[in-house]
Amino acid sequence: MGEPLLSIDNLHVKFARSEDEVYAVNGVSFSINENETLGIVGESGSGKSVTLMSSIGLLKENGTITAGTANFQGRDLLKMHRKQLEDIRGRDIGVIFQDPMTSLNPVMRIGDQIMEAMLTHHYAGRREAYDRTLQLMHEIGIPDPKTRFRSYPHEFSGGMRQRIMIAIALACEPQLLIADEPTTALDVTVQMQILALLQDLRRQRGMSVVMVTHDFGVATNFCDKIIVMYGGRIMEVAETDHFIRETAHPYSIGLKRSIIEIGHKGKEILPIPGATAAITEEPAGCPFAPRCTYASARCLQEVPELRPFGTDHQIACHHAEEVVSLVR
Amino acid sequence: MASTAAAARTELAVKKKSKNRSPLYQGWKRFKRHRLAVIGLVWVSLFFIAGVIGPWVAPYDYRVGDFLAINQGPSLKHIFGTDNVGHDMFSQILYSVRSALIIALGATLVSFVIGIVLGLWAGLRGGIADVIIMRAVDFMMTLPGFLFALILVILLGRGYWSLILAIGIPGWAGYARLVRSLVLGMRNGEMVEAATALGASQAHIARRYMLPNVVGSMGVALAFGIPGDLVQIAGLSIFGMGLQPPIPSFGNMIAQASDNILGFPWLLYFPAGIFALTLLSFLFVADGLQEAFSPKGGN
Amino acid sequence: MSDNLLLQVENVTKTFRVQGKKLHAIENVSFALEPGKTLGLVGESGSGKSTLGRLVLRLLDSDQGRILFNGTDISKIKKKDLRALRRDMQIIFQDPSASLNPRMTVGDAIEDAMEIHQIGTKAARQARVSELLQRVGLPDEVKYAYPHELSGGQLQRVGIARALSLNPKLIICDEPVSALDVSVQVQVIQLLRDLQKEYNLTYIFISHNLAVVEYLSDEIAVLYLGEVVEQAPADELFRNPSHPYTQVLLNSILKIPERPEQRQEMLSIQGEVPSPLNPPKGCPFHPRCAFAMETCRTIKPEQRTVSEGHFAACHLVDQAAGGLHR
Amino acid sequence: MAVARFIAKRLVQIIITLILVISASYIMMYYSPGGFMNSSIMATALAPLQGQNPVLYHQVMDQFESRYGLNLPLWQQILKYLWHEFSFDFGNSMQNPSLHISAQLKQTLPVSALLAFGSVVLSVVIGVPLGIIAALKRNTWIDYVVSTVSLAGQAIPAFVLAVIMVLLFGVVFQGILPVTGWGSWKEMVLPVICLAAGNVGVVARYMRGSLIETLRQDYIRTAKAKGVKYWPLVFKHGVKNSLTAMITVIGPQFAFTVMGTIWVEQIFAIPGLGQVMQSAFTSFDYPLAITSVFLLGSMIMLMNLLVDIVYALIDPRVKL
Repeated sequence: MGEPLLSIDNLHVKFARSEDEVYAVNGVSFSINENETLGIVGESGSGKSVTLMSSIGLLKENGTITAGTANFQGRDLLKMHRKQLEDIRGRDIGVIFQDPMTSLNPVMRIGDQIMEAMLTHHYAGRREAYDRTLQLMHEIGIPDPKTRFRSYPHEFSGGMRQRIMIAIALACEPQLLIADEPTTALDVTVQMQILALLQDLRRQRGMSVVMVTHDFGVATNFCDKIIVMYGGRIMEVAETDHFIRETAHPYSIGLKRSIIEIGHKGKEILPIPGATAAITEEPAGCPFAPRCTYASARCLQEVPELRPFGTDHQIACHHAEEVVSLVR
Repeated sequence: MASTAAAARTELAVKKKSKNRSPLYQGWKRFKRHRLAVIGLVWVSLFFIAGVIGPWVAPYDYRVGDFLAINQGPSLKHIFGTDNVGHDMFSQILYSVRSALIIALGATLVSFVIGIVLGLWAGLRGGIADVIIMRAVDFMMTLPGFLFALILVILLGRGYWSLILAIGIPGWAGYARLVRSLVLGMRNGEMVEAATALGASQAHIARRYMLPNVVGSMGVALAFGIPGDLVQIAGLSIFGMGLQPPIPSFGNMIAQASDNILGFPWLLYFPAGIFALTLLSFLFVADGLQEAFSPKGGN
Repeated sequence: MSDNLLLQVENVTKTFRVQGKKLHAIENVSFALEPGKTLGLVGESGSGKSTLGRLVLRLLDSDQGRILFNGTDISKIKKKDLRALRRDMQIIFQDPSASLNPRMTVGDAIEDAMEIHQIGTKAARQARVSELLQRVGLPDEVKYAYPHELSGGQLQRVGIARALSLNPKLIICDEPVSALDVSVQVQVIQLLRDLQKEYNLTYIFISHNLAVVEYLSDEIAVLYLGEVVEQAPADELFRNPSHPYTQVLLNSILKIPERPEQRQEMLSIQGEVPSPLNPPKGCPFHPRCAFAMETCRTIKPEQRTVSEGHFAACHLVDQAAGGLHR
Repeated sequence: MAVARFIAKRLVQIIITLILVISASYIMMYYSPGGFMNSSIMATALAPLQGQNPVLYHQVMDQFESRYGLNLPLWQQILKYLWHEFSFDFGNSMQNPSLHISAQLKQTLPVSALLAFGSVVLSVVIGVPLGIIAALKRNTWIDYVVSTVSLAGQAIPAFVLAVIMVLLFGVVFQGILPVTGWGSWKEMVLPVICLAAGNVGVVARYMRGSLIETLRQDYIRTAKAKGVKYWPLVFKHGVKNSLTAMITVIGPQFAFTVMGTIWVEQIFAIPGLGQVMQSAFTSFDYPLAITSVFLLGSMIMLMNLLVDIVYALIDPRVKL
């Protein structure tokens, strides 16, 4: 494994609201290696999407990065000027978003929207960019690319529009693809089509993919490595096989137990008590402590740092060992 | 079962019943933040007060002209000066406020009532009623209301009532279209579907579900409507079709001022200034209301 | 089929007029429901599952077919008598904040249901509201709150409390948990199940999430492009899916693997759901079906019995072999 | 071609609307108390003649009534009149029968059209950029100034502004710009500015509102993710989408402006349609009044048709 493609260190992000402030990301550190699929899993409000969006400068207006670095190819993205970031976005890092219905420009032909990235980054001349767009459209499964080049987004279904989003993201052959809940808004059969397409494209191009999702099933089947996030911090990092064999963090365990799956009929499902609430004060101790059945006084004051827990497995919990023995 | 109740309690910190949580109060807080809107509201309230008590407070009777003091500039006796017949401009303006208010509010009310009735009818009933009313709205929208007002003035004459109807009647289309779109938006929404599933009658749904959610937008429309009608009244007078002198009105004063603007400019300053300031205040209030009740800003 | 059926839907069809063209939302659907049981309606977007739910409640009028609720055909009676029947049938929506009046406190919203039917005095209704809030696991102070102050999970409980307030017999749950977080989802599902046991409620549970439907339903109907392609008791359907579309659905669901070697491959079927404006002739699924034959393209398959209470609309369902020859 | 069919449909609608407007006005004026449309005005004017020479009186009256077709049944009158209107044979003014209406309108209509069109163009040319700047610099002092000024522009009606202009350029800065009359482009400047003041505000506020809304959309975030630079993002993605919302405002604004011309022409003493209409209405000259309504109405409706076509060209989702 060479030097990691993107490594984020001690990232803190805050959002200003009319009456209070929300601590969305509270010290997140992880890295993505080349040709790797990383799954970042968590419920809404866990800060999974904010972490990635802030690292490439797509933070909402009321958000501010208060600390941390994001090294990509030896340069810190967080210290970059807007112009430099614009060169990287779309060329070296591609992004796919959640809702295909609203993520395409309604008054611009889809062919032009795919070609725009190539022309902006002078990746190819107009003629060559046109041919490459047709080729890309064919590759992602859009029938009759030549005529459909001139169609507009409202003439396509949700699944097709997500394919167009993928074509846009891959236009300049980026090394890293960030997929922010790419299949959440799609039906299950369409989701499978998109995941299959993403897997083929990734393998052909040796591209790294970061998949942000709340769906454990998608993450554990699609990604090589899993990161579980809660309350703006990383709870657990593990190779997927290790994660499946032995989930160690109380939150991950609780989450896996509370998901209803095929074949669970009649089985008693134990929900995690309470619900995720936005953190509006300076976080102290483990964010999951208020809802954790194994929480001790220490969990409330001292923030558990990520520490190794067996090979290719890290955990941020003071009592991981006891928890695992109890659960086994 | 107990665990879910306990769990729900931890998430929720709900304060006791207090009026400061109702959407109306939230709206008022947002309105107050719009400083210009507050200033506008102050001026508009003054304008209304002047309209009510004006005639009793006015130093001179609007009919009485002081021949000795024709076309004088502002002085202690006549703070806003006098016109070419010796009327005290300050009293004239006070009377005009009343006449303007009576006609503008009357006309807005006429437009509003016709608009609400037809808008609700088209929105709720749908079918042919909707098609006919909407075609009528398009018809009224193609030509400026002022043209219809002109024709109506010829027909009905230039008294208070005829002016109210002349300006009011052509103004219904805007309100009808707004009410219809609001009603249609809600009728297909889940809130009304849920109420229907509860067994609520259409009257109950209209009263308790639709009306409270329409009031905000209607308030904004009214706040924009009134200044519109004020301009129409003045426009008619400039055109020579407004209130017949000697009844004072902003339109007549401004028309008169424009005839001899070169000689006595103050004839213009006060009526035009107050008239414009009033319009501006209404617009600021409307802008503030929009901010308070705008759907984009949430409720 | 025992005769004390709460609900019988027979050959219901519904079409909408869209820009002059006919949209086939529901095509000749039939099913029956015993009191205290749950029927799961599963299907992807555009399958018409929500429309079917609204047809049963007569929030939409069907073109043809009968809907017998406690013996009366509600698709034919006048709107005025329908209102009395509304007390027995209620609905819970996917987005609770859209179904609640933003200008009404939660307490008033629940009380309004009883006010409409003039049930009890003001005081009695207030007491009932507190009782309902406690029953769905919300603290009593919530009755003063406005919808914009509560979380998704809490709003959904308010929606349930409001539906319960009239002691209904049938509740249509239209994707009640799809918009909620995982940990909150389970709490609402358990609440629904406990309430069913306690009040002997009958549910029609509509969702695109097969796992949740399996967990809650006694019987499941799979909808594709407005038609019921397969219907069976819950465990039978998952043990022996007999319609190609049901099989595709089951294979497309990504489960958390028990063991690393069980990680699923990403294999997907071709094509997209055709537009309901011009549904394909014959079997609606034939353009995307791996087993499609010439007859599938021309003749619409009728419901064939696979086993007791298990029907599938597919030419390949061989009654003897008890399901599709793989 | 779809567009041709759309235009044909809309033209038919315009013609129907005009027929309705004119027939309605004709009927209203016919029954209006002022004896507006029957020959009572002429009868009163000639009353003394009736006493002296009844024969001559009846001759003149018959000749007058037949000239204006007043002796036909009402619906026939309307049909005849509509036929003349649409064939642009406007007949003669009642006030001074010798003056041929179409001649009179030939010089005045272009003046009003020029004023109205000029002010709408001016308000778009100034309003759109102002709105964009206010949106991009949201909640800064620039946005504050633009919003307040545009509200003020809306608040001061054209006729008030016109009088102020006359005062300014007539007295204080005398000679720079002519304050009355019509001829070269100089005379056009002040009236157009007065008319445009109100519109600039509306156009700017609409543009600002729809651009702010557009820049919040998901597809702007997609464009940023593509690395699209700031200005192309604002114009190719932001402004292009918000133009559609803004164009819908232009139609009604044009109708509002056309009304403004009537007042402005009077104050600046410009021989436009407004002047003609004013005298026609105040002196109950029905042929002139109805014809001016006819011309004004068709001008506005054609403008609305133009706006709809431009809207359809810009927004592909709109099927004609």
